[in-house]
Amino acid sequence: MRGFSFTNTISRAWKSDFMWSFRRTPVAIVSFFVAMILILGAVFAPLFAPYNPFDPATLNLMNGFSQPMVPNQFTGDSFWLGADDQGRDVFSTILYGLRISLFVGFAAVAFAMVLGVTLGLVAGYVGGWIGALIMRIADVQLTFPGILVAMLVFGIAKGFTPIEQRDEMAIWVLVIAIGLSEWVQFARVVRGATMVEKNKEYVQAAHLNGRRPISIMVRHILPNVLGPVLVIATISLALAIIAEATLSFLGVGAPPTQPSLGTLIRIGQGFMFSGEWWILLFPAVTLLTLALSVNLLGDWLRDVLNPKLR
Amino acid sequence: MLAFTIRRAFQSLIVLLVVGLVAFSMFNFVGDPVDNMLGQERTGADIERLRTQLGLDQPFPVQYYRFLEGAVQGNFGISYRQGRPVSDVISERIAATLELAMVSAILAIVFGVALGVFTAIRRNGWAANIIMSLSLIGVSLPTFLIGILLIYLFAVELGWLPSFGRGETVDLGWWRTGLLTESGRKAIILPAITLGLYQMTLIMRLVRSEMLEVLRQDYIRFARARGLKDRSVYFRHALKNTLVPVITVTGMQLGSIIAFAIITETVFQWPGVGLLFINAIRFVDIPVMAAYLMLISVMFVSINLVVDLLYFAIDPRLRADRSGSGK
Amino acid sequence: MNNMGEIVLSVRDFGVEIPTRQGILRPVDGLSLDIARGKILGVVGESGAGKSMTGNAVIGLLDPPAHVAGGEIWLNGKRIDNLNRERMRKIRGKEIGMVFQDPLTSLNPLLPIGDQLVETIMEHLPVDKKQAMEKAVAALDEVGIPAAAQRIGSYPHEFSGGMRQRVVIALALCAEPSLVIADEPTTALDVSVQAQIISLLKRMCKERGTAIMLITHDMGVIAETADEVAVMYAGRMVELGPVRDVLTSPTHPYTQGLMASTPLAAKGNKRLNQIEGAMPRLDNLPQGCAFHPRCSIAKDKCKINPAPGMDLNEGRAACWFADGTKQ
Amino acid sequence: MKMKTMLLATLILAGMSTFASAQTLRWARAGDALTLDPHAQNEGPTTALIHQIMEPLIIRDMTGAPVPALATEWGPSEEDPNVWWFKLREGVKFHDGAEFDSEDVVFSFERAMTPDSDYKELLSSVTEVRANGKYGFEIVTDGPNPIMPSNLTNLFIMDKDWAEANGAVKVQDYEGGEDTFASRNANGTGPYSLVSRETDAQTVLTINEDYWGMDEFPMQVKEIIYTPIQNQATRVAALLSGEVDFIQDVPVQDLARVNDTDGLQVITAEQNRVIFFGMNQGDADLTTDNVEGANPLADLRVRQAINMSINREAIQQVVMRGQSIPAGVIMPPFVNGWTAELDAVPANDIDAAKALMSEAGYGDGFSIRLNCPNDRYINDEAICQAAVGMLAQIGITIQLEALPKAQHFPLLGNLETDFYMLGWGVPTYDSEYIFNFLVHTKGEKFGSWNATRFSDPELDVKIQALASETDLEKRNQMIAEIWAVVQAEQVYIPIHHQVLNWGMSDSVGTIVDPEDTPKFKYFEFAS
Repeated sequence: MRGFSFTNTISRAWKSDFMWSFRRTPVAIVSFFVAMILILGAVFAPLFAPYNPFDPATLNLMNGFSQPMVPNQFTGDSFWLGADDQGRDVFSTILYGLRISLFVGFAAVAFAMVLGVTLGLVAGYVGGWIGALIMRIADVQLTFPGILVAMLVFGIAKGFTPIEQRDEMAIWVLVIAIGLSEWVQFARVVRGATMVEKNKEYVQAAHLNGRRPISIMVRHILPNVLGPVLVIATISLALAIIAEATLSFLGVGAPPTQPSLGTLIRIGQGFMFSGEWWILLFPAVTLLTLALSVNLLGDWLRDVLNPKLR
Repeated sequence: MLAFTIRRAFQSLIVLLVVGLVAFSMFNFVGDPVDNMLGQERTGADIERLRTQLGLDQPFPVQYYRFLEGAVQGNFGISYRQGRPVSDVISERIAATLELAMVSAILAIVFGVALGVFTAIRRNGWAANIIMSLSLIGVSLPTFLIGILLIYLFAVELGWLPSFGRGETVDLGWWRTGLLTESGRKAIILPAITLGLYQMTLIMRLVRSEMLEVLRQDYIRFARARGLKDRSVYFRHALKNTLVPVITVTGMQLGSIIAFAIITETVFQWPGVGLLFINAIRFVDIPVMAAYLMLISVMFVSINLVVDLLYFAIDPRLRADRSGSGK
Repeated sequence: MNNMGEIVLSVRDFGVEIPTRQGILRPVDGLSLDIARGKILGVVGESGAGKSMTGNAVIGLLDPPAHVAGGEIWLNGKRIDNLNRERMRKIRGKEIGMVFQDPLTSLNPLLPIGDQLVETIMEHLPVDKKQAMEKAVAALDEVGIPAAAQRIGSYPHEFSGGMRQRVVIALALCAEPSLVIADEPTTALDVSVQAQIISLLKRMCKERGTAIMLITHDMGVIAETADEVAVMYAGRMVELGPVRDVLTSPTHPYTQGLMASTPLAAKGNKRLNQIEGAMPRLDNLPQGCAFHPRCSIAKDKCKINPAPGMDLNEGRAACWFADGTKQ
Repeated sequence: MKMKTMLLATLILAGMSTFASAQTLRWARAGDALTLDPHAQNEGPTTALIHQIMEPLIIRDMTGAPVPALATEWGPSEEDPNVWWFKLREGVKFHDGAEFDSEDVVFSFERAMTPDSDYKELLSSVTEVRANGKYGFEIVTDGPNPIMPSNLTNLFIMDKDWAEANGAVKVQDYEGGEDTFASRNANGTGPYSLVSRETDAQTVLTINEDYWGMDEFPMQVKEIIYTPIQNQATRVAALLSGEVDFIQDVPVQDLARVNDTDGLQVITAEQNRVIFFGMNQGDADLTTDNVEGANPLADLRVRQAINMSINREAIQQVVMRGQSIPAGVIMPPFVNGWTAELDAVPANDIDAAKALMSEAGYGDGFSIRLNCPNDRYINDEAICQAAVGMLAQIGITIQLEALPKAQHFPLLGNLETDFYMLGWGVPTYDSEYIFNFLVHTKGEKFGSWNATRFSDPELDVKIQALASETDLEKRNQMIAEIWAVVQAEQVYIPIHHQVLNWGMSDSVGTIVDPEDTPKFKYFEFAS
């Protein structure tokens, strides 16, 4: 019985407009599968990666700059996508680097989403001077470019973290810094939608029934803003991944012993003229593919859900 | 409108103070300037003496107060690295950054709006689809990488454009411009593309979605029903209505352009304030960092103000409300 | 000219199709009607009956993916449903004017009304800017805008709803078209203003001999204004005839139901009836006559065979049993 | 492909022809001079630029040998062992036409001895400087100072009247709030004079036609356009595209590309700088390790194990692409006291290292933080990363913290690191300089860069005695003894001597200066 209703749900979902549009849009399908392959590759990196680039004891410096598919002249080791300057397998490093990039991306978006949705709900539902204050802060935040916010957060966090924890800190600081520069989008959309929904009869009715504001917001208003929030989240994810790479270029990103895709590109760009193209090319293509597929998915979502985004 | 402007200006002031405080507190953590200022042969006593001299031994609020005190009088102190007044150093560099930012902004706006309109009008055409997809590549690669790829292609491989610097500049007295010489114009192309590409993509996508929204409006149908030419419908009626939200975002993007100039200037060795800032971080040149951040904040805040005022210019409905309750 | 007046608009067996994932929908199907010079044809029906779609089709402004599928449209003896974009555009505004439902959204909020009039006049008439301006003032004057010359530079938001609709009418008529399509021109207006607008339309029409297709769901408006009336149901015309005939003795069961449910002043003492059920969705049309599930006189035949087409010269209604003439 | 090469070749030819006719040298390196005040900063790029404009009494030529500049002869006084005498060059003029004499020298030395000067340590033994007639000059020290001339090769001479007229008597300091004229303007006796300067952007120098050495040196470069380009890739691109003629700091990975490019060449030479790791071996416990209550680095066996685990050849071959010389001692080969035995590269022996670790009781290893600069030395961060892998093989887990130099060096000064990278150059070409800063117990005057907490009072006495030992043979003996202790105690882990790479157009003829200071008056152009 349960199983039946479950498959029923699935089949209903499959037949919904959403899925119909998905099946009709090759770009969406391809993007989705590419993104999934990359995400799964990152999640199960230890299973797929032939080496663990984060374990320094397994590295042999003499493998450095091995060409793709060509056995190293000293060690005889061979790497699919070559080895980087430290003798790390580029393929494994990309998988592990994807992990960090995706983690930072997802965590930053989650942080921005929680912060933005909460503040947006409060600003829209409660309104008054609290709402005004929140939106003023949002304005200020919008005027200040994310990259500078990130640098500021990074600088400050460095001062407050004990020296032993700085490596772990770097990742979390990236998350917070990028999250802080993205929350405003969420807050604005949610606030707008909340102000519309708030005055609808069913919300008023729930209010009269003595439901607590929090429960009204969560049960009635939140579901109505999920569409736009999903779209923003997707686009923010791509932005966050790129932001992480840019911050790594400025030297405030992931540590080189545990490189993210951005760090790999930063390292790789030093070898552009010297002929070791694989150190730059493969991570860059991976980043491009990831960001592009996420962006294309976001585009498609925007078309389907058609929220009026500003 | 006056009251509105005053209120905004007051809010801006508070923003500036907060930004200043946050920025200043950051400097305590970017390193110690003293080591850079003294050479390899310095002694412990030298370090102490210089710290006292710079006031670095004072608690942080005192340092901040002293900075603000000077800033109000237009004195941002002396650059530790260059030994010259920060105001001189910055005013020498600001022209380069503003010129770069302006050229990129113009590129971004002109191409962004044009392509946005095009892709909105030819919504399902193949050219529009290709442009939309290509534009995503622009936002899917980090700026620094685009810059380096451009250098590789156009400077090293093709040798068409210079890879660094501003070329020859002409001093107009208060403004040192590179736009008046051929080498200067050539030199600005690659950095401006690098810097403007991302913003162009954003503007283009925004214009497109706003335009599609506007094209659904009754007054556009009515304009068509009156038999107006497409050109007039799109550019006279639709585009103008698209501009209000576009101006908001573009205004904010202008701020980002100046901030992202940090990266572009680093890649292209563009002698602007962004490069100055990166060097200041590297050398822990606190007065320069503080002044830069204050300057950027002032710029953002003024851009915001200008954007608000632009609304008044574009939208007659707001003008009508000016005597009323306002916002 | 003959006594019936020359025919301005003639539609024959006309249809519109929309391809969707559920298949092809036909929001307008098998439509035929004529409007003579100086006459007003009312088109009535519930929302979704295909009234507005018909109006849009005639003026050539169907929103993709909707498109004309079969039939012919003739305007002043010229066939216009197969014209290319550019030639159709030249007809819009010049030969066919259109008035939309909501005057609040029909006017471009960012342009003064004078500009909007002038651009329309200059588009269609061989005049210079000065003459166009004079014509614009005259047009405004004609539709009853007080102090037209002074208000020509005003923005739409500076007018009340009724005044704006007058402006819209002025815009629709300023190039002196021979046909005006008025799509719910009074629906969005206050009741007190509705009558003024209707009489304005009527007067303009009489003075210039303009034919009007008046699309509305309001029987009262039809009764007051129209010479003839076409009743639409689920994309098909079910009854067509002189207003008095249709109102007093409707022949189609749907029209009968419609009349019974309308509080016409003339029949004020009658109790209002309702038609059971609702109009079917276009993607779910019943087999046979689309009205049969709600029809009180439906027979088995109606469930199998579509309703008969209307012969403009003979019958008034598309029903197997109307007047008992077509058993 | 062929097209490309042709295009490139044409381009470079075009670039060459323009530059040959104008005899302009477009010069780029990573960093800009910090100031033009000759005594404010004793730092590589700063002295390199000032060397073109101003001159010291004695200069090192491009091979590193001291040769006469503004002094023509010098020597220790025969009457008083505490005095050095100098005979100044006659008929020399500053760029503004003023005449050079002993007054300027006295002024410059006194200026360089003020507290704000960055050269005062080099003159710390000086008690008096005095003129001896118009072209004679004497330095009085607090004891015999045998190596005094070596300290003077970067000590530039300013014009006294110019300084007084322009408020530049005081060395630039950061207090006052006023701009100092001397930090942006320069009036020297050197081969080139300043035309224009924009910090971090562009500095233009032109030939000084009245230079005293016009006939003595090639003087083929007529104009110098100096542009700092920080970004490695951009700098190399500028050379490859023919926009500059001469760059310092060629990234090691790009040497081959530059060398293979038609019209370009790379020349290399050993640099006067050695790269090494320091370890906190003095404290009882460390804060950045995971060993409670003990300091693993205090155990000589652990330090030796670390020394053995570093594969210097691999670093040389892969990280440095052959552009380094593996080192066994923290002393460049130019330095007095260097021997091949001291500099013998320690064997890379993981098994022996593991055995030593077990012996010391760290068979299971330990973890510790390694502090590294990431913008100071050639591939500094990559070297540290490589070391992380190598140390992992003997069980030492490294948390690598790579920071910009502005954050890295304070860690050393404040003793906030237990394991760190440092590089050291020896401008005096004498071991004493190394001992003073790196081996002597850290204190006010000595050992300021010794963050190892290594302290040997006996050795300290010996180090301080070097300064006044005039018997060179005995002094060299003492130096050898000190080195023996430093090596036996494994105070430092030497990595390699840096190699300098200059990339330039084929037509430029020069050798590499071991201090990375090009002196353009020596440069020649092939026709």
